[in-house]
Amino acid sequence: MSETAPTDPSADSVRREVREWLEANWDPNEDLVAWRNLLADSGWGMPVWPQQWHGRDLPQALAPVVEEEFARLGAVGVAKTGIRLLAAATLLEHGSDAHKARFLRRILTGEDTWCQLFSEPGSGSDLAGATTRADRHGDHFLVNGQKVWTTSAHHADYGLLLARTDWDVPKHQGLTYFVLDMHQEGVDVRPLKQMNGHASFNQVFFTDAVVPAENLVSAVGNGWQVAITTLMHERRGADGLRGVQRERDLPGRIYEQEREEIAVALEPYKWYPQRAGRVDLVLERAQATGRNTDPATRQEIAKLLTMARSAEWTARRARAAQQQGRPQGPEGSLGKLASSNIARQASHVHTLIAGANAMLAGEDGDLNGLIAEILISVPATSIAGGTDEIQRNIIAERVLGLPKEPRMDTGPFRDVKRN
Amino acid sequence: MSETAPTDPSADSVRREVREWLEANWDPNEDLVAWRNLLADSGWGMPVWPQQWHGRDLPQALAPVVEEEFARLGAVGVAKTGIRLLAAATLLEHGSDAHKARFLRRILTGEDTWCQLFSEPGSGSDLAGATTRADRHGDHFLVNGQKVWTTSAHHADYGLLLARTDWDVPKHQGLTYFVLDMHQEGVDVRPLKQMNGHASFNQVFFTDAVVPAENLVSAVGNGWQVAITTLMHERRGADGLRGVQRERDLPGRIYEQEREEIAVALEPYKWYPQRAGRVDLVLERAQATGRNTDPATRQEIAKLLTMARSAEWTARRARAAQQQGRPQGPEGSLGKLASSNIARQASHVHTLIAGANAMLAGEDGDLNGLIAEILISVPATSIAGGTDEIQRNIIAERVLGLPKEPRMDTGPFRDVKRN
Amino acid sequence: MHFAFTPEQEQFRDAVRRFLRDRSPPAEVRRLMDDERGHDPGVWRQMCQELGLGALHVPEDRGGQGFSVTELGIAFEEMGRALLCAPYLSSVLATTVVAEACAQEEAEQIVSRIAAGEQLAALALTEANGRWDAGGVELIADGGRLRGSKTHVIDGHAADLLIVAARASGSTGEEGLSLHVVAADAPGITRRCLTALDPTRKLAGIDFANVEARCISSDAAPALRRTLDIACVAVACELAGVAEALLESAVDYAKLRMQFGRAVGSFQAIKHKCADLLLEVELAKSAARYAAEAATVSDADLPALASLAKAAAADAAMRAARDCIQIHGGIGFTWDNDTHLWFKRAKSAEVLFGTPAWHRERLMRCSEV
Amino acid sequence: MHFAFTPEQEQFRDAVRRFLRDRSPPAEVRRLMDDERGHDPGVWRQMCQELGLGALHVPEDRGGQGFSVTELGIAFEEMGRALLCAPYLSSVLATTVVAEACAQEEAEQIVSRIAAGEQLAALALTEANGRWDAGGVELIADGGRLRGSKTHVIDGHAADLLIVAARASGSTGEEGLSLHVVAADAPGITRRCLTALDPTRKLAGIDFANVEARCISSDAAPALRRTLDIACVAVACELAGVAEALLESAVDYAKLRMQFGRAVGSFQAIKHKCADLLLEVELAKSAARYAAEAATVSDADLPALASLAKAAAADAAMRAARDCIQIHGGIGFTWDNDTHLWFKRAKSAEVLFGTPAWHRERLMRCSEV
Repeated sequence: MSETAPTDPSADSVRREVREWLEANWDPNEDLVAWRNLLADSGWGMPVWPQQWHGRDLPQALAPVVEEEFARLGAVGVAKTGIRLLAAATLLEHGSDAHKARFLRRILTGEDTWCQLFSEPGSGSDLAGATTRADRHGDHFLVNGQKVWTTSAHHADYGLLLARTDWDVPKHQGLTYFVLDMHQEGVDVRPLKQMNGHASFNQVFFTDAVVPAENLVSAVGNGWQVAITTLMHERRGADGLRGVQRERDLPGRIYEQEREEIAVALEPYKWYPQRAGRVDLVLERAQATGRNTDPATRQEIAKLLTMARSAEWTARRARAAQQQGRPQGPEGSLGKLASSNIARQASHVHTLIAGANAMLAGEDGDLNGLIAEILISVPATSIAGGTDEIQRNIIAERVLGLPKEPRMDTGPFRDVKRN
Repeated sequence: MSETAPTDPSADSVRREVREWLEANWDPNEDLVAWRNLLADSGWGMPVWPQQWHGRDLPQALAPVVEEEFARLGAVGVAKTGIRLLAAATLLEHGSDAHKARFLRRILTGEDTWCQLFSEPGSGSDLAGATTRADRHGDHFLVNGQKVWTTSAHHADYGLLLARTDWDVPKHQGLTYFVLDMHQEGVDVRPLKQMNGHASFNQVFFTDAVVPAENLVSAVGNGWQVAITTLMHERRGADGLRGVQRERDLPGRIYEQEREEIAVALEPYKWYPQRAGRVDLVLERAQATGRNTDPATRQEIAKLLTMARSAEWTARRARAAQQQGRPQGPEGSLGKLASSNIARQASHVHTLIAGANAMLAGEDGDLNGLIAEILISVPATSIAGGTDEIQRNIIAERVLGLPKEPRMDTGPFRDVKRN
Repeated sequence: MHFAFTPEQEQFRDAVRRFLRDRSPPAEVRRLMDDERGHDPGVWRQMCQELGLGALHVPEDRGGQGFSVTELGIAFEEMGRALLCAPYLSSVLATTVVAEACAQEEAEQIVSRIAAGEQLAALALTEANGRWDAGGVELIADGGRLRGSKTHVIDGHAADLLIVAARASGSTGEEGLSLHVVAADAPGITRRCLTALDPTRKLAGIDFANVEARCISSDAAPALRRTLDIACVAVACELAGVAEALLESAVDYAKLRMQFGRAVGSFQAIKHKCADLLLEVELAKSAARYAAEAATVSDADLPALASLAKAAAADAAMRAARDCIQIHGGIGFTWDNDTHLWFKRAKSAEVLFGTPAWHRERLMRCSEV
Repeated sequence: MHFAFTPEQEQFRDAVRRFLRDRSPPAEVRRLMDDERGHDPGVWRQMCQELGLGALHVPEDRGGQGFSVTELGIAFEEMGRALLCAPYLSSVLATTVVAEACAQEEAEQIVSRIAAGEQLAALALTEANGRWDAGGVELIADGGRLRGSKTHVIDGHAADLLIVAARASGSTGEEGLSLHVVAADAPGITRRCLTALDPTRKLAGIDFANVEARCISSDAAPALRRTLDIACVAVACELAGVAEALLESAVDYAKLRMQFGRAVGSFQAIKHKCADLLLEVELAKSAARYAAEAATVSDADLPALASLAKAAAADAAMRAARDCIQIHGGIGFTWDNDTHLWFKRAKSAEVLFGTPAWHRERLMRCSEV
């Protein structure tokens, strides 16, 4: 499959236009924020966004043309790390003009950092079961409760908050979506340490945290619909963790600033490759340890490679189908389920290869503790971002069309059993 | 653990008594039915049964003493094959005196054969969802519907029938239990062929089959409680398939008649050892084919042996606990689930060992087709007698105490969704 | 590598699927599995002459249709779905080995008759040792005469022409291997139909008692290797189709079957089993299709990819077969329910050309691990 | 073979369980896993002096308590349940090998001090090659002096006494193996605490630079074999206890945790996972207990049974650990939740004394297959 965008006339003219603009304006010694303000003004930073809001109304199909031209010159784009673009996409769709005017530009320039305040200790698989409450007091809401698994909450300026405003209607109908200012006394962010020793997430406690009524997104009681927009963009991988790292360390002030921004954003994710099982290391580890001569280990490695390669091909089949114009379906859940299986099998194989050394960690462990980090990180793969059980429900119901289970949580939320 | 019964004074006196009686009465050249009538009269055939009904009111703990004395002389006991003793136990508990007088003796003598008419095409896992109907017409009921998985229906004299008499109450309350005469026009028995080519079961079709009201067991609407008695005795292994085969072919008319009876009863079960996976054959097959030198196959064999031996030890632990006076719980479900896993793994191992020959069956197949029969019989293990899924529910709810699922079938049966 | 089929390939799939829906419904499968010949000659001729399936992937100058292994894979997926009873796999084996081993003219001559449906041919490779690699050949070719026995010969009972792998007396391994063509009714040949676990694919045992045969290759190892790779890809595609058909059947049943007042497919035990199965089936399809593409573009990794695909598809098909019976419950174990037909195909094809474990070891070996 | 414990054995279990409930609650485990020594000396002395756990299974005439491996197994099940941080496994290794290898009087002398809690001893066996069998020993004993390095020495950092497996220069396999006793602070010994994946069980690396040591056996292979068998049985029992504790934790949580208006334990996905896990845990317990009984009655099959039990229990414990985290969801992956403590014990013990795959191969070899 070709990786290049169509070469129809409009593509050519767009390519010419962006190229000219970049040649006239791009300067690697510019200040990052200043450059991005230029992008926001010109619309070239988010060309598919509306002209009114820092975009150029280009069709999605032409976005790659613009990206290619940026890449050709090594020009830095708008800030995409963290959940900035999730916030932006949600506000674009559901926010008021005031929200857009106030928040979008500083998202693109990277001046503001955002976090997502959805998950709670009591609602993990069941996001709509949130019990953090927002109670109206005149021109503002007071927020009380607790969120969890919040990446980057410790340096976020704003949070996308899903809170309950009505307890007497079914659970999906009593939620409201807010933009919450993280810099206030009623917000207490505490790091959450995981079993592998990292603390990539936070718990966020609210004690009479204040949200002005104008920060309400969409309408009271409409929070679940808004949250779904955020989640859909998240599922599409718009969380800005891919494709941000440049191939080499280019010289120039703007690159330095970009590298710093990326480093901060990626810090919580540094163990994610280990969580996925590091299939890439398996063959070389087997050879280095001599375990490649053990027939039982060879079988397990072959099973792993079969799963991993087949999953990769399946993802490419899905992408190719999408490029042929078929809509993306819940195949993401298939990939997610596959990645759990792969991570688990990879951990098993790394254990077989390490043998006795699987007992060691840190500097004493194989590959300076990297192997141990795999062994104690893999369990997260089948939980984070929706458990395997939830993925199986999604696959069974939405792909295979199997009937849903009877629901026990359709009455007023007040009466729904919860922890 | 000792296999002998207690040697308290009552045991000694019982032992003396039965020994004297057997020495006076046992004759291997007697006619089978005549001898069993003698047993029924004396009460020695079913010593724990009530004195009034062919028994001697002995406590269960003393039954082994009597069995030992019978075994010592090689004396033949009452008829236990098929589901005779399930029928008897059910009638003893729930039947009227008239039922007992009419049916029990001919069960013990073996003159009557019985079958169990519970399962239906539409109610497999869900026995209480039976839709075979019995409608009262004066002094009799007319039965219409279909049963399935009925072993020995083609030569049964009577059937234990679970049929629906009330459609307007919840499903467990609308069932009634009957003794049905199988020799009538309204009963049509057809063999049911399985995927392995055997036809061990039958389908039974009822078209206005007649059951006189006096054949109703317990009360109208009380059928589920009666059926549970039958099922509990079945789960305890009272279906008379174990321990009936004598070690060698003893001479004497009565043994000949017994052998014939057993052969008829066991005919439908001849593929059951294959269904369980024939773990006993694995090591010798691996050696004979040379597959014992293949490390990957060795791993799979070792896994199989580990499962099979551990399951055996678990069963013995349960028996030992029972002998210490702890009641039998739902450990049977654990054993059943284990046997599914074992059978599946055994089939896998037999495939690896057979290699290309796993493609052959009948006379061309390995061990004259026995291996092929394993491969195409094993899938029944995880279904017959309650699917693995049902066993897991039982284990989770009754052993682990996990909460039940919400039920969708508690209203009037008429309104319950069904096929 | 292509990860999507072209519109032409999709049309080809539709055409094959329509044809098989008409000509190979389960009732017809049941009829033919009891038929000694094992196929319907009229349907086979139609497949060859109308759909051009006879030697689909063989180059035109060697008597074939000149399509690629990608199209062959599509055909096999559909045949697995429909459980076609026809001498298709045997024709692929025969035409592939002939096209690979013979000189162009001879290949064209032999292949074109098979492709036209005029002649049935079978490759006689495997022997009592049960090995599927060329090195397992023990039958001796000596002065143009064959002595030895073959077994598990697919459609060997019905073939008009036998292509026989043999070796020079005293040779071992991949040395000294030769291929011979002989009429199936030639003097000295004794054939017997074997009882197959999967009655939809007939197998024969064939004895050669000093049989005069024409040698078409005296260095047969490369052709046999390539043929077995293509055969593994074909069977992987077939098994992916088998797995998919079983999954669909299980899902359909789970939607309809009510127990405890609910469709059984609403219980997570069934629902999640189906979801896991879909994943495994999709992975197996991807592996099989990728291997087919690899054969099409002559990827040097074909041996590894063929083994990977064969192992993955065999495991997926067996799991699908087991789960499909389980989800059907008792009815799924009956003769009248169709599940066992696919189960037996899956079980038999699991070991055909080597067990999954054997192919996994081969994958590692080919990957130079 | 006994398949039920005697009332005395049940009482013993209750006593150990009560003790551990008091002295080894999770908070204490967390305290000790951060402690460099890794155990509480007072608790250890109590275990030795009040419960007599120090050398439970060693015959009285060799300084032990004279109980059987069955009682040892009970103790290890309970220690696995409570995740005790104490030099217990190391003491079992040391006392077993000494009791097996030394003459009666010497054994009594060494064992009785360990049993009294007066001295900590560690068996230094494994080396950089990671092998757990006696044949893997490479450290050289030459004229009463030891040269080489040991690693993965359990409690080697805290031991007062080291029992070192060595071999005569030039020997291989099970020939030329010897055992030596040396004070842990003897000249030429360098010890370092290794960072263990499972911080509840401390490991050390120990270098021997021409260390003078007393030889207690010059034909050590049989004693080492027996010791490793007992060690495998002990760890199998421990892992059965680990698995059981994890299962109980998962089930408790599944009953309490509400999602979608229901206890998550009412969903079949969770319910059936627990049921499958119970089965695996019960099978592992049976295997571990049977192996312990086999050691008690000196069954000749002990090596096979020990390997079977070790493999079964390791697999069950890892599955329980994985499932317990999964059933807890995100919270199960946090540091504050206790599940990871048991997870790390399970993962580490999985490879201790050999991986499950290695033990399965050993089971086959011992069964003369």
